[in-house]
Order: sequence, then C-alpha cells, then structure tokens
Amino acid sequence: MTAGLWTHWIIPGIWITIQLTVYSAALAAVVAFGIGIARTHHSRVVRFLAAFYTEVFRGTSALVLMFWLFFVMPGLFGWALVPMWAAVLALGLSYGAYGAEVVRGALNSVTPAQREAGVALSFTPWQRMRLILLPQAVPEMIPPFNNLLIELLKGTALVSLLGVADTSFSAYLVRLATQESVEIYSVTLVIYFVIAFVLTRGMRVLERKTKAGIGITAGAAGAGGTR
Amino acid sequence: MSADPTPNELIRFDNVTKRFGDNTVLDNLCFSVQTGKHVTLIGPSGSGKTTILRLLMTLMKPDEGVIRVNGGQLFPAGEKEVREVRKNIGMVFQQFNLFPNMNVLRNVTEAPMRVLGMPKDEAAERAKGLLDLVGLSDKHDVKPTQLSGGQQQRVAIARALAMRPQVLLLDEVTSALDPELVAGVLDVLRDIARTTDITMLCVTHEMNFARDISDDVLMFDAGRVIESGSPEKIFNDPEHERTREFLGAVL
Amino acid sequence: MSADPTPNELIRFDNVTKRFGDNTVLDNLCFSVQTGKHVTLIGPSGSGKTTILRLLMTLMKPDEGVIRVNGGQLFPAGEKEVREVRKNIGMVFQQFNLFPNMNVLRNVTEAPMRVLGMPKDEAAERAKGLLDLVGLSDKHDVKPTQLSGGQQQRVAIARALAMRPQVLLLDEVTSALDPELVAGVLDVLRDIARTTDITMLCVTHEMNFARDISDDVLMFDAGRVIESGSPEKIFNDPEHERTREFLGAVL
Amino acid sequence: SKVPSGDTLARLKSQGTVRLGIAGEAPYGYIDEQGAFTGEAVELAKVIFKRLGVPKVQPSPTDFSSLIPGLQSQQFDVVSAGMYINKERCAQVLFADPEYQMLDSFIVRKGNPKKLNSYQDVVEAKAKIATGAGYAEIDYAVAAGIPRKEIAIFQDPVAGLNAVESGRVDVFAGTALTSRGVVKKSTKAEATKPFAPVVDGRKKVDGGGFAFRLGDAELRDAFNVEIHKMKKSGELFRILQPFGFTKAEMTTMTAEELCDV
Amino acid sequence: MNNWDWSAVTDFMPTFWDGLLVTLQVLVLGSLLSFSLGLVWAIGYRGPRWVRWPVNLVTEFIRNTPLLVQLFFFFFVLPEWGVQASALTTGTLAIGLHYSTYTAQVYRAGIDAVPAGQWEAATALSLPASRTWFAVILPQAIRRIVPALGNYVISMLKDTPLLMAIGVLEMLQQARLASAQSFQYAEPLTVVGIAFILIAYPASLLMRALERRLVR
Ligand SMILES: Nc1ncnc2c1ncn2[C@@H]1O[C@H](COP(=O)(O)OP(=O)(O)OP(=O)(O)O)[C@@H](O)[C@H]1O
Ligand SMILES: Nc1ncnc2c1ncn2[C@@H]1O[C@H](COP(=O)(O)OP(=O)(O)OP(=O)(O)O)[C@@H](O)[C@H]1O
Ligand SMILES: [Mg+2]
Ligand SMILES: [Mg+2]
Repeated sequence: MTAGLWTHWIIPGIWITIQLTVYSAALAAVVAFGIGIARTHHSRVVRFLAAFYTEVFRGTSALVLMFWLFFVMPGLFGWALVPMWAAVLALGLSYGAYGAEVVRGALNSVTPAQREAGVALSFTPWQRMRLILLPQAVPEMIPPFNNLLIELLKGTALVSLLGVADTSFSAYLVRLATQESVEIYSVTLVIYFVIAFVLTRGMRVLERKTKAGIGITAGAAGAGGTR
Repeated sequence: MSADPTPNELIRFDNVTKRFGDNTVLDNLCFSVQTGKHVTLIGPSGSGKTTILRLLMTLMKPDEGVIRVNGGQLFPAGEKEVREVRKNIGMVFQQFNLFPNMNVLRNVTEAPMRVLGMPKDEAAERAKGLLDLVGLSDKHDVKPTQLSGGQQQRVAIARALAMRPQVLLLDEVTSALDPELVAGVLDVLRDIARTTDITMLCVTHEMNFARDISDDVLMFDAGRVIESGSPEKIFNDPEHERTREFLGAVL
Repeated sequence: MSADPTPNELIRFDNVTKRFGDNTVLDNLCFSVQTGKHVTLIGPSGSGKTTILRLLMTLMKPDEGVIRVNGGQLFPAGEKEVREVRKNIGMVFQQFNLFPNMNVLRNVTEAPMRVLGMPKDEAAERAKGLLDLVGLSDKHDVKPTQLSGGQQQRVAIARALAMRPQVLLLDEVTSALDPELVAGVLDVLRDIARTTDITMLCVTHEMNFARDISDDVLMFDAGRVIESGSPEKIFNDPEHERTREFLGAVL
Repeated sequence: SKVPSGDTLARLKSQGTVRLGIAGEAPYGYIDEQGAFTGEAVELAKVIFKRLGVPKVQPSPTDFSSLIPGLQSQQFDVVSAGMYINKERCAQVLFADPEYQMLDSFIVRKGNPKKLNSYQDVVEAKAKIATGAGYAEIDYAVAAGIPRKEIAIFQDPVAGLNAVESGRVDVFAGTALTSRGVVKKSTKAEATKPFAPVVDGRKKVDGGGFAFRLGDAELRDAFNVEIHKMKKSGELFRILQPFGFTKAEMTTMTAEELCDV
Repeated sequence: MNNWDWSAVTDFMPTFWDGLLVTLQVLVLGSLLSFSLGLVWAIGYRGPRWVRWPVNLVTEFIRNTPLLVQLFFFFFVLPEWGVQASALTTGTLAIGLHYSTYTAQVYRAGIDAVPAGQWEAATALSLPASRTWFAVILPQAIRRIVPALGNYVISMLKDTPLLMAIGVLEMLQQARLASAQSFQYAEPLTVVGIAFILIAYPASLLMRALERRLVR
C-alpha cells in the first residue's frame, strides 16, 4: 500500500469509523436510557410501547434496517438521509434497543428500599430516578455496555455497504486499486481490534470511577469487560 | 380509639383494611394520634405494625378505609394531594436505606433542597446542626458505606428530621444493629423526643425505650388494636390476656 | 513418623511442603501409613488436614518433597504413572459430589466400567452389593438430588469403594449433614472398617468415631504432625500442650 | 435532509462543487495506486463542469447498484460509472448522449480453456458465469438463456477476477474496458476479445453516458452541448485515450436511440 | 405511503423464497459449525497455558473485529491460500467461525457454573478426560448452555444479510437484485425486514420460555 492510499483513504476511514461509533453510541445511549426508563414506568401503556419498540428493533437485522432507511424512506416519505446519518440512525436505534434491556436490568437491580427511602423524603418519581436510582444503576450497566459498544463498533462496518468511506469501505477501494487483498484485509482487522481494545480499556476505567462514586472499590469483583 | 374527630388530632385511620391476597393484615382498623404525642406500637410479629407505617408513608395503598394526616386525606386522594400531605411525614427504616451514591451531608441536604426548595447554604447549615445533634459532626464528607450501622442509622434520623416533618415514623430502627450500637441510637431518639414537639409513631421491641418515651402505647394483634393506654398501664397492668402473654414473652 | 521405609508401608510423605502464596500450609511434612491401618487426622481448622488428602488424591501438587503410595511415586511423576497410582486411592468428599446427571447405580458403576474396563453386568452386580452394604438397595434408579444428604453420602462411599481402592480418604464426611443423619453414615463406615482390610485415612471432628475405628491418630498443627499414637494415648493422655488444648475444645 | 429543488445548475454554480457518483471501477471512475481519483468519467466531468461554471468535481465512490438510488436521493448530482444506457434505466434517470460505445468482454482463465467467447458459448459449455451487482450483463446472460438463479453476483470486477482465478466461476462478464483493465496485473486470467451481446436476435452495441436526475433536463442539455462540441473537436478522444479507449469506442449514437432498446 | 406497489411484492416473492432458503441453510450449517467449534475453544480455555493463551488471543481477535471484514478477508484470501470455496461456503464458514467465539463463552460460562467438586470427584474416580467432559461436566452445563446458544442462533440469523457482501443470494441480496432490476426499493426491502421480525420474534419468545424451564 502506498502512502497516498493511507493518507487519502485508510486514515480518514478510521476517523469516519470513530465518528460513526461515537455518534451511534450517543444516539443508542439516549434511546437506551429513554426506553429503559420507560420500561419501569408505572403506566402500562408506556411500558407496552417501550417493550414493543425493543422487540421490533431487536428483532430486525441492523443491515436490513440500514438499507431500509437509506433506500425506502426517501421513496415513502419524500426525504432522504445522507448514508452516514442513515447508518447512525439504524445503529443507534437497534443498539439502543439492546441497551434498553441493560438499563432496565440495572434499574431493577437497585434495591426497592432505595425507592422507598426516596418516597419517604417526598421526592417526585423523576427526582428519585435522577438522584437515587440512576446513580446507583449506572455502574452496573458499564460492563454490558462495553460489550454492546464493541458490537456497535463492529456494526459500523456495515456502512461500507452504503458507500460511506469508513475503514471497511476504504479497505474495499484500496483493494480495487491494488488488488492486494490479504494485506489490506489483515491490516483492517488489526485496526478494528486495536480500536476495540482501546474502548474496552476506557470502559474499565469508567467502571472503576463510577463504582468508587457509590463507595464500591472494584478490583476483587473484577472488571467485567469483554470476557 | 374514638371515632369522632377532635381538634388536635394529627393522624386518623378510619376502618382501614389491608389484604395481601387472602391474608387480611389490617381489619377495619380505627385509631388516631394527637399532635405532639409519642405513640408506640407493640404486638407480635406479623400483626401489621410495619404495614401501618408503610400505609402512612404511602408506600402502599389500603384496600378500604380512609387515612387522614393533619386534616389532609391520604387515601383516597390524587397524586398531588398525597405529595403535599407526605411532606409532613418523615420515616426512619430498619435497614437505614441511606443513599450510597451521596456523602453524609448530601444525604441530609438533598431532600430539603429538592423538595422544599431550600437554598443550598441554609440546607447545609441545618444539616450540620442535625448531624451535631446525632453526634456525627466529623463525618460530613464520608460515604455511608464507610460508617458503622449505628452511625448510618443516626444519619438516617438526621435525614428524616431535615424535612421538618410533623410526624416521625420509626420502624424497629435498632433491630438491624449490633447490640453495642443500639444505645447510641436510642439516646439520640430520647433526646429528640424530649427536646422537640414532633409527633412520633414508633414500632419497637425495646420495651424500656417504649416505656421511657411513650405517651401512649397501642397493642396490636391480628390487624386490630386490642388495647391502648399509658405505658404505665399497659406494662404494669394490662387488661387483655393476649397483651399479658406478649409482654411475658418479650420483657 | 519414622523416616526409613518399612516393607508394608502404603503411604509415605517425605519432606512435603505446600504453600499458597505466602501461606506455608505444610512445612517439610514427613509421615507414613502402614497397609491396612485406619488412621485419623485431627487438628485445628486450617492446620492442613484437607490439604494432605487433596495432595494424595492429586487434586493439587506439593511445592517440594516426595509422596509415595504403594511403592509408586505420586510426586514428582509423569501423568501416566500418576494415573496408575491414583487408581489405588478412593476419596469421599464433605459435599458428596455425586454426579447429578446419573442415577445412583450409574454413579457407582461408571468408574469401574470406564476406568477398570469392567463389563457392565459385573459392574452392576458389584454396585448392587455395595449399595446393599450402605443400606440403599431400593434406590438404584433414583437421581441423587432426590436423596437426603445422608443417603447421598452413603452412595458416595459406595462409589469410592466400587473401584476397590487400597486406600480410602475421608474428609469430614459427616460435617455437611443434619445431625440426625450423621449416625447412619458413621455406622456404614464402622462396618467397612471392621469387615474389610482397606487402609483408611480419615479427617474428622467426630472424636468418638475416631476413637472407635482408629489404629493411629495423628495430631496436626500448623502443617506439622505434632503428636501421634493410639487413640487411647492421644485422647486420654496427650503429651503436647497444644493437643490437650485442642481436645479440650472439641470433646 | 430535505430533497432540494429548483435549478440544479444554478445551485451547483453557486456551490462551486458537483458531486459525481462513481463505482470505483477502472477505467471509468476509480482510485489509482496513490489513492487519487481518476478515470475517464472523472477527467471528463472535470473539463465539462468547469466549462459549465462549476470549478470543482467531488467524486464519491459507492457500489454500482447504489448509484441510481444515490442519485435519486441526492447523494450525488450526477453519476458516471461505465453505466450503459438502457430502457429500464432511462425510466429512472436522464442520460446525456453517450461518450463512448462499448462491447462486452469476459474475464476467463489464461488460455480460455472452455473457449468462452459469447453468452451463447457459456450456455453450451454449461459454464459458471458471474457478473456485477446491478450490471446490464445480467440481462444479456438471461437473454441468452442462462437461468437468473445460476448467475453469481459479485460486488465488483476485482472480486470477479479473483473468482475466475480461483476457479470459483468460469467467466466474469463486464464491459470490454473493465475486463481489459482488471486483468492487467493477473498472471492467471485474461480478457476475451470484445463481442456484442445478442438480445432478441439483435446484436447489441451499448453506449455509456452520464446520468442525471429526471428533473434536471436543463443540466443534462447543457452537458450535451459541451460533449457534442468535444466530440467534434476530437478533444473527447484525447481525454479518454489514456484510459485505454480506442477510436473503435467513439460513437455518434444518442441517448434517445439507446433508451428505446 | 405514496407509491407502494403490491405487484412489486408479488414479483419479488419467488426469489424471496429462494433467498429465505439460502438464509436458513446458512443459519443451520453456521450454527452447527459454531456449536462444535465453540466447544473446541471452550475446552482450549481450560487447557494448559500454551493452549489457553493462543486460543484466547484468537477468539478475542475474532470476536472484536467485524464479521463483514472477516467475510471479505476469507472470501478474497482463501483462494490465495489455494482453498477453493464458493461464496456460500465461505460465508457459512466465516459466520460459523465468528459465532463460535460467542458460543465458546457460553460453554465457558456453563462449564464454570458446574461446581469444582464435580471435577474433583471425577479425578478421584480416575475417570479419563473424555468421560469427565462428556459424561460428567457437559451434561450438567447443558441446561445453561442451550438457551444461551438459542439466543445466539437468533443473532446469527440477523447477521446472515451480511453475506450479501460476498454475493451470497440470501434474502437481502435477493431484495437488492430485485430492486436493481425494477428500481423499486421499498417493497422487497420491506418484505425482508418484516420477514426478519416474523422469524426472530417468535424464536426469541421460544428461547425465553426454554430459559425459564431449564435455568432454575
Ligand atoms: N408485600 C407483602 N406481600 C405479602 N404479604 C405481606 C407483605 N408485607 C407484609 N405482608 C404480610 O403482612 C403481615 C403483617 O406484616 P407486617 O410487616 O406489617 O408485620 P409486623 O407487625 O411489622 O411484624 P414484624 O414485627 O415481624 O415486623 C405478615 O403476615 C406479612 O407476611
Ligand atoms: N485453594 C486454596 N488457595 C489458598 N489457600 C488455601 C487453599 N486451600 C486451602 N488453603 C489454606 O490452606 C490452609 C489449610 O487448609 P486446609 O483446608 O488444609 O485446612 P484444614 O485443616 O482442612 O481445615 P478445616 O478443619 O477448616 O477443614 C488454610 O489456611 C487455608 O486457608
Ligand atoms: Mg415489621
Ligand atoms: Mg478441611
């Protein structure tokens, strides 16, 4: 591979991959908390709608969803998405559905006594969620979130099938230019592995910090991580 | 146990029934508590004492009947009215239930700030005073997990008082503590009972403590008040066979 | 405790040391057991009794020293030699460790069939005999989870005996049992001790049982044998202060 | 984003940039070994759009079958990727008059062991054929009597080359120039002599041209004016020649003619 | 829905069924491969250090990199190594390999949940390693393993469309081909999207029921 291919394609591709990961993760986090919290709501209708969302988006394939957003939406609704945003939307919505299950599980794992203490101090339901339940549930969420983040990183490679010039698509173009498949795909796999490794390390640090915030010193319990 | 409202009546249960499935825990219960009184609930395990406190704290709903606090109706009532009435009630739990994600000071200031809208400085001032009262002036910045059970319970008492409730509900607040830590917590409560005019509704197995602080003792059995009166009367000269039996077992 | 090999010596530890991190659990331990003897290991918790049995059973390796069983060397040795020596040793665990996915009969026949290559019929015949011996002739087809702890432990004894080991290791085999089930298991073991010539190495807190069946008692402390002798001597007239102290606490 | 409307040429002029959809395929629009965009379509677009008052061409690679949807959903303003002009496509997009005419060619193993020189040969030899996703060659193969199910579809001609080299398929059908370009580095495969596919008993000569959105007739017409001038002056051939085009590939066919078949 | 065309749906259905068949074929073979290969990894995790370490590295690597890139890698690289495999075979191998790193973890968790005493009892009875694994440990681990494996089969189903990237004619590729031909995108893609939900949702209900029954 020539320097030109690296500077024009591979390195910008890595940058796109990182951006995609960050944007989709941000959207997925919003969806995960929104839907996850809605699943603990006292209203049955809200709970049902949230559960319905989760089932639909966990049921379908992220790639099919991505194609649908990109190819079908413009025809049906008259507005088009840049491939990058179609991808972010597809990844964010479907990984958000998985994340919602994590949020729900972590909220349910906070002891009910904490909620009762909140009621006894006359906090509103939203104050209880924000001040008491979430701060205690978040550290629990981090190891499973880490796994989802790695899945999401891998999922960003799907955008190459929409022609977004991420790492995989750059690899594809470089392959067309050089016809050196082994080198380029080996390098690409290593790039993803390194990004995943860095993300996992970062999440471990985050886990230790948030656990320290509620008075748990990690270590013996071990960081869940990807293993 | 009178059924007609009297002017300085703070808490009133009218024909309250609570069931769990087939199990009728409270059975058409009627009783009232006067403002400023310290009332102790005693009775065998499973007789429904905790249930009464939890109903008052709106942690559960009765199946029938009316509960009034300070003239306001708790049940049946809308969410908003309930919240207003609830502000007058504080509760201390058997398991302390401090918030592990906040330090001691914030445990105490959080509710006055968020619920009563008290400015931060004032809330902190007040919290420091209360933490002095319970003997923890040196622990403001510590996380609850680093405290002993007795210290945690004293923080929980300060936290409940910080809301300046008219009524303080106490549910076996010493029974999760190691024996050597019990005295410290009871001393704090005696102090509060003596120095404030707060109404206290207290479930306890510490009969000496009950005798010390109570104006009235209510003896429960099977979801009904079977006997009530001054501690002297109840402890020295109980009327009911069941009360005698119970006191024989616990004293 | 002699250091020179004698002809009918079955088990021999020579300068065996075992450490867990900084914790030296066995410290240059030497002892031997004669063929056919019933030896009981006693000593305070953490003194290394279980460790000795687990070393013999090759569930762990010593850091230093030599362990011999029936002339064959267990450590240091190759995987194949170890396997040969191990066939002569049976073990019964505190937690029974029956295979929950096999019925009682198969628990007992599995090893003879798979390890000794015994034909199915013969293994079943033998297993039935052993299950008779432990008083479970009516439970052949039952899964272990449907048995009481005492019954499970008796199956575990039958399972260990089915391999016709020369040595039977028993590690507090009654301590996970409800008190009323202990006697049944000990009776079975007494029976075996009386009617077979199997060598037994037994860790127990049941001093009466130890007195009944032992030819020798070894008193352990801090990874060393501090005293050994006949049960009469050890229980009635211990030499060491430490032994007296220990027996004073457990008897 | 909402689909913009109004006069596209005016919008492009004011933006100063036109987005060109390409398929990464040599010799039309691809990246060279230094990572830079090049190709017949890219170079031609640069010249013509400059004359139309749009100084910058921004090529945007995607896979072939996403080109038309991408054009329709405003990912690109214009597409050029060795795309043949045919009836189905004319219903979706507006084509400029073709800048070249083109025959098909097969990528086959060295020496063409099965003697495959036309779609008919493939049918007779029962050979395994492959082509690219969305390629017109699919229809030619079907027209020759190959069941649609038996045609292997690859994302791009390099994948096709690999498949031929490894014996996964016997031929990969593409445009003559693509096949010629792709096999250049290969020691195991070669391109057959260009031939005209037969459809409904007629030999079919294809022409490839720039594609515009259906609403952009004015832009297309302006583009046509320029390309006609360049055909006359011979400038077009000078631009295309370095990419392997020969005089034989120059054409006077119009998009209108090609849209009918 | 301004231009939904039912005739496009009808036109697509025949090829859709072909695609569904391929999808299911990939799913079944890929699952079997991942189940057996995962077991090999899981046993490797418990092996001596010189086995455990490379097995860990390889599985971590495969699990942390995208299946799509792995598909390209195998599709373009296997032939260079002299392995002649069709797209379908390559795709099935790649997806099976990728998911084997997940099933390996399922096995590991299931095996770790078997009490240590079971291993010790097997050693005490001198049972050979193969019997210990297949007669003692795995039968006990299986009740945790089966539902978790089922969930990964569902995930695998949702990843089969990736195989379109190397030209496997599964549902999504069929939809794309149909669209490229007719220029009608909405209908085929919507059919495929709904098909996924219709297969995946009941399947996940089934798995949850199974989980409730087996894991107590
Ligand atoms: N959430 C619940 N669901 C079902 N039954 C309950 C619940 N809470 C309490 N009960 C039942 O209600 C009865 C009264 O319970 P309660 O806790 O009020 O008794 P108590 O007088 O406080 O007893 P103790 O002295 O043991 O705390 C008991 O029989 C208990 O089993
Ligand atoms: N796997 C292990 N890892 C670390 N330390 C261990 C391990 N097994 C045993 N030990 C330590 O070795 C020491 C001896 O343990 P061992 O189980 O042999 O004692 P014991 O005499 O059987 O005691 P008990 O009567 O309580 O069963 C103890 O201090 C124990 O903590
Ligand atoms: Mg109670
Ligand atoms: Mg022990």
